[in-house]
Amino acid sequence: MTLPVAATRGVWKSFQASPALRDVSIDFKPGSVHVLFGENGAGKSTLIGLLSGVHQPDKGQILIGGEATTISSPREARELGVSTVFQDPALIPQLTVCENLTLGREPLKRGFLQRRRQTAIAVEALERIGSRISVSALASDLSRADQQVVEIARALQGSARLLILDEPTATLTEEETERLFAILERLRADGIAMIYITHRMGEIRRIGDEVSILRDGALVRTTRVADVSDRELVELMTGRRVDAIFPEVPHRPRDGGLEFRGVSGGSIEDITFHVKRGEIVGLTGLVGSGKGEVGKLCFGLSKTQSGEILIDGSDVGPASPEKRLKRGIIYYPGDRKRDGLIGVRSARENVTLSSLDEWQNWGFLNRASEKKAASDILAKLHLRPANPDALPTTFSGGNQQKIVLGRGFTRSYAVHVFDEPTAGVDVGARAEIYDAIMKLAESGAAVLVISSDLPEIVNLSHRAYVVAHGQIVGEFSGEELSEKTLLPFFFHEPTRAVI
Amino acid sequence: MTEHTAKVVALPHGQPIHHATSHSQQAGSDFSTFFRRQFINYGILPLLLVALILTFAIIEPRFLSYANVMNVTRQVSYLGIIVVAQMLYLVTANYDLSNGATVALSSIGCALVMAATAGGDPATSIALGCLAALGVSLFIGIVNGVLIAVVKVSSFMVTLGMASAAVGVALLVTGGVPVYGLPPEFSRYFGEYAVFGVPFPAIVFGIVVGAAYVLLNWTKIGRHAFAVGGNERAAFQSGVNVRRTLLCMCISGSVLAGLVGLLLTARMSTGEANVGVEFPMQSIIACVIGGIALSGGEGRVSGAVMGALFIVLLSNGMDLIRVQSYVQDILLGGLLVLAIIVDKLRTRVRLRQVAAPQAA
Amino acid sequence: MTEHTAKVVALPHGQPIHHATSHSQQAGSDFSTFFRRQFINYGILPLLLVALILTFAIIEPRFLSYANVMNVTRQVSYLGIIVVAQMLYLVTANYDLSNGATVALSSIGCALVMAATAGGDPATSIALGCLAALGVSLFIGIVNGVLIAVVKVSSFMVTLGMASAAVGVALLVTGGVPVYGLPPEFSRYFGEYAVFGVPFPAIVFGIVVGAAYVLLNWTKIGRHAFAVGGNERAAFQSGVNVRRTLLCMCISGSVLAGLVGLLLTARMSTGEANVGVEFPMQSIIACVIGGIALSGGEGRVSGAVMGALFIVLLSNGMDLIRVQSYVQDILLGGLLVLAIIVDKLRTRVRLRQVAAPQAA
Amino acid sequence: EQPAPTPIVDEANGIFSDPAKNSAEALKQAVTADDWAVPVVVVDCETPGCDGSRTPSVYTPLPANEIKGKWNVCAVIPHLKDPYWVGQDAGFVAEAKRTGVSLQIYEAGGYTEISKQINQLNNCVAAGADAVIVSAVSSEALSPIVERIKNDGTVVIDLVNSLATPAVTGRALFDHCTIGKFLGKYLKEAGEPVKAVWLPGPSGQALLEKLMTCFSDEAGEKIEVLTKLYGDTGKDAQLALVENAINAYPEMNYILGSAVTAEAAVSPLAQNGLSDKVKTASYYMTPGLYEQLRAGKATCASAGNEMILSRIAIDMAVRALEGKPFNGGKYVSMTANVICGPAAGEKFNNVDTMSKELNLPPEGFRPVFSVN
Ligand SMILES: Nc1ncnc2c1ncn2[C@@H]1O[C@H](COP(=O)(O)OP(=O)(O)OP(=O)(O)O)[C@@H](O)[C@H]1O
Ligand SMILES: Nc1ncnc2c1ncn2[C@@H]1O[C@H](COP(=O)(O)OP(=O)(O)OP(=O)(O)O)[C@@H](O)[C@H]1O
Ligand SMILES: [Mg+2]
Ligand SMILES: [Mg+2]
Repeated sequence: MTLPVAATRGVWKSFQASPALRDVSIDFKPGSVHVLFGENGAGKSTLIGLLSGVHQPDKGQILIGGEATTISSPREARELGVSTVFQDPALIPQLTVCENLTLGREPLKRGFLQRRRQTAIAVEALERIGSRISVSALASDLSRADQQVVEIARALQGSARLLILDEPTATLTEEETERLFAILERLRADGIAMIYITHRMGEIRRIGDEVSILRDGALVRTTRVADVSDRELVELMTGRRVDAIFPEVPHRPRDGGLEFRGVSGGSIEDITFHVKRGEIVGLTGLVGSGKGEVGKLCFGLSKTQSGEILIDGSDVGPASPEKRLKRGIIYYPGDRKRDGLIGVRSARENVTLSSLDEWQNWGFLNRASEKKAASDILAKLHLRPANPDALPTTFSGGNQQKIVLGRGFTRSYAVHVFDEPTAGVDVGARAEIYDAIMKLAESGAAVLVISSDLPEIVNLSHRAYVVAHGQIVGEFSGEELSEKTLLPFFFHEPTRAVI
Repeated sequence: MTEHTAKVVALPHGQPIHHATSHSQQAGSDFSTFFRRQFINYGILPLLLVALILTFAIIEPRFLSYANVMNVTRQVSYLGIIVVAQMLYLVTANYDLSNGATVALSSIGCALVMAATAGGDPATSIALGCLAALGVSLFIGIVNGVLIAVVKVSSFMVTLGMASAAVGVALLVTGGVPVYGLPPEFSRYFGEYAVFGVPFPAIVFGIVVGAAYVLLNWTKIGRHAFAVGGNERAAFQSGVNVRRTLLCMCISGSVLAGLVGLLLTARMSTGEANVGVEFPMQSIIACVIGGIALSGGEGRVSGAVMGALFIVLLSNGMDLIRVQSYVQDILLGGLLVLAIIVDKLRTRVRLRQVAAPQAA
Repeated sequence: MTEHTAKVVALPHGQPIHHATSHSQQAGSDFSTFFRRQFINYGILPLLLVALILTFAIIEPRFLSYANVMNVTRQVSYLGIIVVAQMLYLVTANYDLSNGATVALSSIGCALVMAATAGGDPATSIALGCLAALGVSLFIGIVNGVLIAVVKVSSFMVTLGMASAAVGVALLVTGGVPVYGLPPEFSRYFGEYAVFGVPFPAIVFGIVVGAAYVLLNWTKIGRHAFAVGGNERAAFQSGVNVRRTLLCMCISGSVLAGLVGLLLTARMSTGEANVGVEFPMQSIIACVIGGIALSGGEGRVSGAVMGALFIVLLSNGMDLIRVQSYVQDILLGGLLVLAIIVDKLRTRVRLRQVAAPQAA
Repeated sequence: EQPAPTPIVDEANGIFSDPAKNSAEALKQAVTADDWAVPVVVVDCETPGCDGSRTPSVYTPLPANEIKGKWNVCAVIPHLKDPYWVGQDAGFVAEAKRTGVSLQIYEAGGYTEISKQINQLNNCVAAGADAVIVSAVSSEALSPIVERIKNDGTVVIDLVNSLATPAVTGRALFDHCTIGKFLGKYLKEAGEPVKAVWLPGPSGQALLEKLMTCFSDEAGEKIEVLTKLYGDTGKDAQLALVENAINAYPEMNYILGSAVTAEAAVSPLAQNGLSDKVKTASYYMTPGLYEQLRAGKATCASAGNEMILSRIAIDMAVRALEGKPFNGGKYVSMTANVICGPAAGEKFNNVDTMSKELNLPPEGFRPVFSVN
């Protein structure tokens, strides 16, 4: 029985009055990957916040190397050998990769910066994880994925006793995830303790040794991964039985829907595909493959250079979200916080924003009926907490996604385009979101799901396309539509690795 | 204002408690929660205003005399309209540092036209003058709007540049001397006239407030304005026509400033190039104290009104209780900071409310 | 400035092209790209400055006369230090609207102390005066810093309130009249004295610029300041001591303003309560056209210097070529907007560089 | 209601209406005495525009024992941040103490603060003032308010910055046009050709424009005004303007402007070795300027002798309230003269003849905002 590197002893943490953590005690052993599992808002990030000095416990103790310690800031945590990849992006956009990698531990000589050593350190940190991102690039010029890689590299440098990763793979695809796991396995061999937060069942089995399930801030159980089945995990997490995460959607394609004819634009070259009404079609590929670009083209967020996009057989017209919405296309952006939600306006206003015309007469809004409509939609989507007047920022990831999703139900759209619909969404909420997507398809809309989450593509969609380097490299349906058959196509061309 | 009374408090993971209802249940029973709710919705400002009024009234009863109430009403009308105008900019996360210059230039424009046509029928002369004032401000609004919405340059710099240019023009066309010789009817009706004891500017102010409230809360464009101010990217991707929204708000904001130029010209019966220098900062202060975030997307017209009232009451009251003017500056500075600090407190309490309904 | 030349262009998928390298390859060979790079790094400002200087010099050769160059040097020194001071605030995404008031109050403080001790040994009297000026500004810096860094209230309001209060205090202690009776040595050495033809204020300015450059680019606290300005939460999570950083920058910013108060007092040989009125806005303008983002995290000292130079050259040049005062305002406004518009262009070009590296 | 004014007199309390006849000593005595007396100019206000013939007279206030009522008087002034207005403030305080009126003083904070001054005017009427003394930031903009106040039966005295409206009870004015004329006249008499640059201060000031116009009208073609450079009244702003003017106008040999300008000009002129070539003249006087005149660093300054105007204004207000006749007339102004230091040459050096009492604030006086 080895001494835990770190441990929590009956920690409580409340924000204002509401407890985010209640009496949680967990040991984190050396050389083991400890998975934290729980719904959005269960308290996972809060818990690691305590370990990495972002928050302090209201009650209870944090043990580091066996003795009670107060960690009053992230810098202290790092000095104690705790390094963290936080859930939300933690790079300074205006600074270079190099400066971001050495931020807070700049090499100094007589109080002055040593830029050479700084660069050396940064290069070394990136090489360590086999990344080829330029250390002198501005963080703001990196794709979200590359930013994530830099954050991981930052956490891995130095001599960490405890490495914490809060949903590191949310923006990574399988291939990059594999590279990360390889590193984690090396570290496990070196006897480093690791905390790993994820919503992806597969990853728990793939990398996890132990798993602790949190529900409403309380620890439900800590157990060896080998000792629990996925179904058990989900039940423990949600506290209710979730029979199937992925709904069974009857495949009844009808005429019309969305069609791309030799479309080029942005990073996309000459793409042709179609999504029939009543169909759910998946679009996947590596991060940066351009699959997201396809969604942007649909919605007019990026301009079509050549080719044509048709909806129900007629051209969609000018590239403007406003006009595309009028033509019956709706797009659910991948980055909810940045592109989806108005953080300072109520959930209700966010839902009705795209279709205010519905409640407009003589130029004035009928706020009563608008309010009712929005509340009903959010209730149908099981928004939790069921409070349409709260600000989106007070909801957890999954529920934020439900608010964005709500827009699709304010009026009937012909085409729904989802970009990474379940990134960082817990399994419970995910099932509800899939359910909603199914309803859309059944109501006779064409649904395009752009996702890096292979299981999602495989299980949810009737047909799927794989995008690589801005081109469609394969179409799959029926039996062929399996992870094994899809994955090779991701690397259709000799790919420039990201990690 | 429906949306305020309709604020709700929610259990962490459960049914919301509806304020409106809980209100009716408790209003009589539990005052402290009632006050807390007011505090959450409107912040410290109402309390601060009450405190001010009481203090002044006790020290100097004349503070509440009919004459002074009328006087304050008139004063708050001019600043109030400017504050609302500033709010229309701020809601979309843009500054208007040119509203003072807009007031000045439209005052000059209006006065020049009226003076030129003063010979003929006063009615037409006044009408032309008003058109001139609004025309000038409309033009400024369009230029600001296009630069902010289309060219997408920082409103701070745009409106600052506009301010400098507009004042320059005002001085150039007048040669630095006020424009007089306006038809006396103008200042009689638009400046001093009062209906049932309500000064004309106050009536205009009332109309402006009403219009702004409806625009921001009951129309599509208003909603879009809040959305754009809150998160422009997201608003755009939700199908909001960002350009049109920004243009609309900038133009209406500047035209309101022009309206003030008109009213002030009537009040002074002169076109002045120096009038309104203090408006940009004063209006921003009033807005911020009124809970309108500089970061955009938030704010209530009621807040803007109270903010304006605060500034006017403060200086009027301090004048009445004979606070020497050097000290007035110091007090003003202090109260500003205080008000903002307490406002921070408010947002804290609000979060707690949302989190812990058992308190309610 | 290492990090600048080290700017890169990242290929959509991975491989970046390193400016530094591409630089060394091409600098000689291809001028257009060289200019583009200058444009990307420094924006329109250098070109604008050259354009201004040429225009003025051609219309009025005396613009480049030794006397006027000295004159401009002196004028730019005072404004320049203020602009650097403002930059220290802006880099952390905070405004300093109180730097004008800081100048005034420290001018008063310094003058009062010197006048009081003028009887004795001038050296000590001057020393005490300087201490007073810096002490006053230090105090203001601490108050601003604590309110911004610890209480976390909007710097806009904090410094606005501080400005109002500080001016009030300055007027209160002086009773509205300038403070006379400073030791003549003070203005002789700190005001008019020149070393090898370089005016004393210019020397101070040079030192300040050097210090600011080192502070911001070669020390931990400086880099942390950029980080905090860029993304405060991220900086905190990366182990930056946000409070200390903010406090440091606010204090040094205000102390620099105090330094200007000192130098101006020497220049005017009186302590004045109403000096520096235009400093807040002027310094922000200079910073913004110098490429220092109001949103924080960006900016170069060189930009600040050029910004200050721009403003001084503009008004000096327009005076020299005898542009009428009123027209000067108009031109200033226009040029501001122009400069910002072109700056937008710059960021575009930079992004294009990123997207299409083959261009570099 | 106001009875006919008392007749114009040549002599009172040993003071003569002709300033030349008064010895500096006697004048000093007279203006500082409790029953003070001062030579003034009474302007005939019956003629349209209230700008008729000007007759010298001696102004003497209403004796304290004839004042029955306990009056509330309030004064609004442009600002209180330079010696000129501090001096007027001193006059207010002294006279309020003498007459026993309750006085409240409001400063607008600068010549651009039109709305603020209008508000202050309303505020002090609301606060129950029986009489208001208005020193306007804009000669035009306050007219409607003043007219309303006057109609409501409040006594309005126009101080220093003449109001455009005739609806005032009395006027005690700084005569901008005369000041301008005198400056022009002096330069003309001084002989040598003048190439001058005006640095009057802030732009958009009607009265300053008037002053400069009157100056030019009087000065004639021998005096050439090269340009007018406007700027904030602050010394730093004026300093920069002077520095630029020096380089922009090498032919310039006169700097005309505010007292702040003249003070600010000293050091740059010295630095450019122009102290002898470029002379300075300002349109009012401050202690600092006075010292520099004596020291020969500044050349000339107009002395309006108007530090007594605020006392006259209060006395006028009291007379109006008490229903007593005005002394000499409803429009009183001062005899201005141009004071020059050694720098102007011995012929014109009359710096010692200036009455400090009438042109400078009392030493060490600190502003007072209300007297009860
Ligand atoms: N800074 C904060 N202020 C207020 N409430 C907070 C804060 N951080 C977290 N909470 C609340 O605490 C609870 C737990 O949040 P936490 O982020 O730990 O959940 P999580 O398990 O990480 O969810 P997810 O899987 O979406 O990341 C949530 O109800 C959240 O709203
Ligand atoms: N911030 C950025 N700066 C520069 N290029 C970018 C950026 N983000 C994406 N790209 C590039 O634009 C193209 C399309 O990016 P996009 O995000 O659509 O890819 P994706 O497959 O959707 O990735 P994700 O799975 O994250 O959505 C890719 O070539 C990508 O490398
Ligand atoms: Mg989390
Ligand atoms: Mg994408």
